Amino acid sequence: MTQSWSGEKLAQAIEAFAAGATVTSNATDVWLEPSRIREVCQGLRDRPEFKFDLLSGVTVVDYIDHFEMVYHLTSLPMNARAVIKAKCGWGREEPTVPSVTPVWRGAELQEREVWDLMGVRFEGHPNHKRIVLWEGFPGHPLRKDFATYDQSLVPVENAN
Amino acid sequence: MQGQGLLKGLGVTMKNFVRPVHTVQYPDRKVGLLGAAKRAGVSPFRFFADNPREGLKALLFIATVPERVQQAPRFRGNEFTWYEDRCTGCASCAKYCPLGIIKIVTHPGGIDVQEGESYAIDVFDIDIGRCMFCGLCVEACPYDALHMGSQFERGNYVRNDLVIDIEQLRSNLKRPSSWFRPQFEERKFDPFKGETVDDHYKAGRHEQPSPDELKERWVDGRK
Amino acid sequence: MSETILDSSLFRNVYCYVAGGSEGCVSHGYSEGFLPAGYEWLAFAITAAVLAILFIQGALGGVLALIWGERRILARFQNRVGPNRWGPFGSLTSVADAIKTMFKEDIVPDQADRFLFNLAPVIMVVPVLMVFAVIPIGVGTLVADLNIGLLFVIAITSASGLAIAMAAWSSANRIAIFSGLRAVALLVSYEIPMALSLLGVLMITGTLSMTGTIEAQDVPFIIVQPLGFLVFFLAALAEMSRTPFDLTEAESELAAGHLNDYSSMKFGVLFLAEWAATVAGAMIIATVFLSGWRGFSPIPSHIWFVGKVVAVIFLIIWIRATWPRLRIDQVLSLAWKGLFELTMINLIVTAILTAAMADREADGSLFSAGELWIMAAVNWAVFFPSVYLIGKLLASKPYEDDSSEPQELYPVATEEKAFEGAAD
Amino acid sequence: MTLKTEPVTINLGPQHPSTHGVFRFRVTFDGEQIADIEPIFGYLHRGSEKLAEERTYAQVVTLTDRMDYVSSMLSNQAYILAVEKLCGIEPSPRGVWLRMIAAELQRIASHMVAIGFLLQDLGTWGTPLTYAMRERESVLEMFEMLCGARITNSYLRPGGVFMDAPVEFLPVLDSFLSALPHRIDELESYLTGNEIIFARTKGVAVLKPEIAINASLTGPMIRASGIDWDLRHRDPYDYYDRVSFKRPLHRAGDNFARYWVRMQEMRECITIIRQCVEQMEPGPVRPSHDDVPYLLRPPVGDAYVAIEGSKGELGFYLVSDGGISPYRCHVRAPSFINLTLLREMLIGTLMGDLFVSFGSVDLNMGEVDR
Repeated sequence: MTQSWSGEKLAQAIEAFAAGATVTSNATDVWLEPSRIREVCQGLRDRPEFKFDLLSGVTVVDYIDHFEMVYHLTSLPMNARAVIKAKCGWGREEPTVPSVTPVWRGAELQEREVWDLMGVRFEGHPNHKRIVLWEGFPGHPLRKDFATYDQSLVPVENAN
Repeated sequence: MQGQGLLKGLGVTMKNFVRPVHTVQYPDRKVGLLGAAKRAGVSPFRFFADNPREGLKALLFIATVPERVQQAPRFRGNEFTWYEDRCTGCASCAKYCPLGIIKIVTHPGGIDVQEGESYAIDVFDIDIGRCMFCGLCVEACPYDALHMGSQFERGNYVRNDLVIDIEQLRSNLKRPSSWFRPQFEERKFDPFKGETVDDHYKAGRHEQPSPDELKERWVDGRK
Repeated sequence: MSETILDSSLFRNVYCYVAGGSEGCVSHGYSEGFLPAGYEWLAFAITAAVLAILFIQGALGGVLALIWGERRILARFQNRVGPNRWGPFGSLTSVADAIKTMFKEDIVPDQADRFLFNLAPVIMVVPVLMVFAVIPIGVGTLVADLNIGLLFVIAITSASGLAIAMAAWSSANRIAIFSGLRAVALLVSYEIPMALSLLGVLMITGTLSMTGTIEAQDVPFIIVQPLGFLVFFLAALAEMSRTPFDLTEAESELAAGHLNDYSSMKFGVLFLAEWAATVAGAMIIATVFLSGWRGFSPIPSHIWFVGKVVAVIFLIIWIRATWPRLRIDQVLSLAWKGLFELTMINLIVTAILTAAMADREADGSLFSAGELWIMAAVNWAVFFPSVYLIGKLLASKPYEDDSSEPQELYPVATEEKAFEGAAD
Repeated sequence: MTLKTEPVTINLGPQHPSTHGVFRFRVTFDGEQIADIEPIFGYLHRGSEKLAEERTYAQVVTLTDRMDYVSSMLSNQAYILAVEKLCGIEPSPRGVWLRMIAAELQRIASHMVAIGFLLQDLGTWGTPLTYAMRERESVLEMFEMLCGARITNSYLRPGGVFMDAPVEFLPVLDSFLSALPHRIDELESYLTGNEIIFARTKGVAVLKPEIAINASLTGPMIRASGIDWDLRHRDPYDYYDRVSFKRPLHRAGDNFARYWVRMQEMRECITIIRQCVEQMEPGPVRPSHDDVPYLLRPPVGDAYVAIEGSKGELGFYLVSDGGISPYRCHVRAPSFINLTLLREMLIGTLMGDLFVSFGSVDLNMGEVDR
């Protein structure tokens, strides 16, 4: 049975190697400082007490006034799961977080999807392009404030 | 030895070559004289004598007999079966439809046979063209008034013809599917045997409320 | 001219019916014809036209039948019914398809080289139809008994590579160009084992003529020359671009390859040429290795021939229904590293055998059935070890550890263990 | 003399016979060799995640059918488990057994599709495909008996399944389960020993386990690379801890290994279904409507549940704001994430390997684009 890290314990363990990286935590989740995500993730992947080698998923939730990045991590050697989160984009400005693609290759497509549908920019992503929609699509459709776009804006020639 | 696997493969395909055909020809199948006579239930000579034209075609293996696949009674199909007497116009189906393709317009003052007063229904449109036959409307119906149908042949040239209106719902052949209707399954009702259920009493209720419950719901609850 | 041509009874019958009074016909027992003497050239032209039309129509009919039969048989291999709507057992389906194809819009891509684009189907279909001229489909039933029949066949079929390359290049389609390049590589590679595998037959028969080859087969050469048959069959599959060598129009890779941009009857002609090539290939195999029209007597020779051709075609369809396609590098290495060696072994063994048994410098007589059986025994003795050896050389190595034992390379938690991070 | 060559860039797709849906490769070929490749997709993007935000929890089940349309039971299962975790619903035991049976049947059907189309990409003119489809057909017929639909099932409900299996279901299931091993044997004797298939698939598009796990690949993809990671075994959901089964592993990590692993997994599905049927007891298949109403209002919070889908770890991440519809519904689609390493797998291989490797990933465009 896969065990889940409790948020507090994980926060303590993260503080041990990256002081000040965690913002808050509860029984299940840890909230990180958005700018330090990659550093923490590197540690989570490499340090022997975590060994989170499988990034199950990257996603983002739009809470109107901010965005919340959610990373689901799995450790095969420890058979453990953990959830780390990060709040970013307060006030709906261009939300930006560091990309974890250098840590886990598996984040590549998922981060592109997040950028495409939610408009969260990932710094250091090797191929930061839209993935399911075409370049030039107006807006990011999974955001809560996305209104149906003007159909006349659809380019005849797919620019991709 | 190299090549063994290749030869084995040839053997497997040859085994399938002599196996009976697995596909079913729909809606009809080409048969010869023997097949046509067997389907008609007479001897080949009789068949030929009765109907020389068909017999000639059958000799050339171009006579056709209808054919279709055995369908499950739960098959969620077209042409919804709707019992107007039982419908109270509550529009649960419209609310539960994930696509919002059911349109109901009612006015107060109808009479429901089971539970007293209800709404009279003016419009009941189901846009079959967008329906995905998930059956949630049937599952939501509290009075078992709406049932899935059992047919699937509803090709049309005009998209608007795909909207089933109240007249069609009234006049449709009532061959309800047993999807979410356990009372049909208990009776071993199979809509594909040609049987219809025209009377809503015969259709039964899968969660029949007791008289006490009815009293509580409709009399005590309104005080 | 007329002396050799009149050996063909088919030709003779038509020709002498038109110009009976000519000397060649008189010697064959014909007395009088329509045309007066001196008009032999006209009679020849009429006869040629009649025969050409007859054979082309026959070939086309055979192709339509093949397309229908292939679809039916392939369907049966796949547990389906196949085309069955139009005509008895769907036998008119190909006719309906042909009519439909004719009425399609003829599209030429904007950037295509129009001349070559239109020429390619012609180049494709003409050589294939010409092959039918030299194949005896019954006793004396052939258009021309060329004394270089086999050579003619091999020479003329190479043109299809040119046609495919032409079609691919002229349609200005990058996917089609892949097809063209593959076709050229494939055909050039497989010409060699194909021609060399016939050399063994040639040594035994001592003639290139098709009728001569048939007459020499007291024992069918599939028994005498197993290696030659295997190589020729595989090479013929490649030449016809049939599975497992159908790289030129590999459906899952190139969509339809060089046919991508063709429509209407140009597509129809290309398609027809391919299927006609299959018929022609099967006919050549039946003639050279299955003793052509020979059989025992109450059944007419034509039936024997058609039966053998159908058997070969069935084998081809069976293989198509069963085997996957090889990759281009594997196809080429099979030609150069496998089939070429096999033909060489076959050639050497056959050469030694013929030299040992040959006594025909004097009279030019053929090998007797007994001698052929001896050859067959030796050849089969060579067949199995050589095929095994070549198969061993070409086969991909099996996995060292093919077992399903959970023998992990990657560390994964094996037992339940509480770790300090667990929620309380 | 040296010949001057230059790379050619070709768009394979979106209209191509073997792109498994609507998919486009932009490939740069150097001769027959693939020099560069870029997958382009999104042609089937329907915004399922956005649609889910406007539907009630019960209605979203119909959307999950359409994500991975060749294994919709598994999508249903993942979603329903997420809803159950979010709402804290205790499912009815018989319902759980039934949905395990349905899920394993769906896994057989999905693997059949994967194998059939992989062999179709190898150029077999549809023969293994029709054999595989024939077996899948039996599964679909059973689904029709169970829930009235063949592909878009919507069979599962929070707390179990919508209705008990009909009485004639179990005999049909039993005869199917006793016939299937012979059919799989037949397919295997046809395909697994075939020299051409071996030559075509062996050593092509090899994935090293470390790279595969770093790229978040899951399911048969990593089991073919020798990583013994099956969520049914490692993190049992439903009642998978009460059944025992083997996890087929192959260490090669190439196309053949992926084919082989799927082939063997189907046999394990049979043993799982047999154990489910044995352990199933009569009873209600879903909690009463008082416990689980149609209109669910989960408490505020989020839940992530992952199951072992036919293609890998299939996860649903649901966020609830206390309302009647999910505030956010994210799908961790295995087909989509398994595409990550496509470029690494394919560069340097030949054109013939392109679609074979692509087929061995076994993806479904409905799930990739969602």
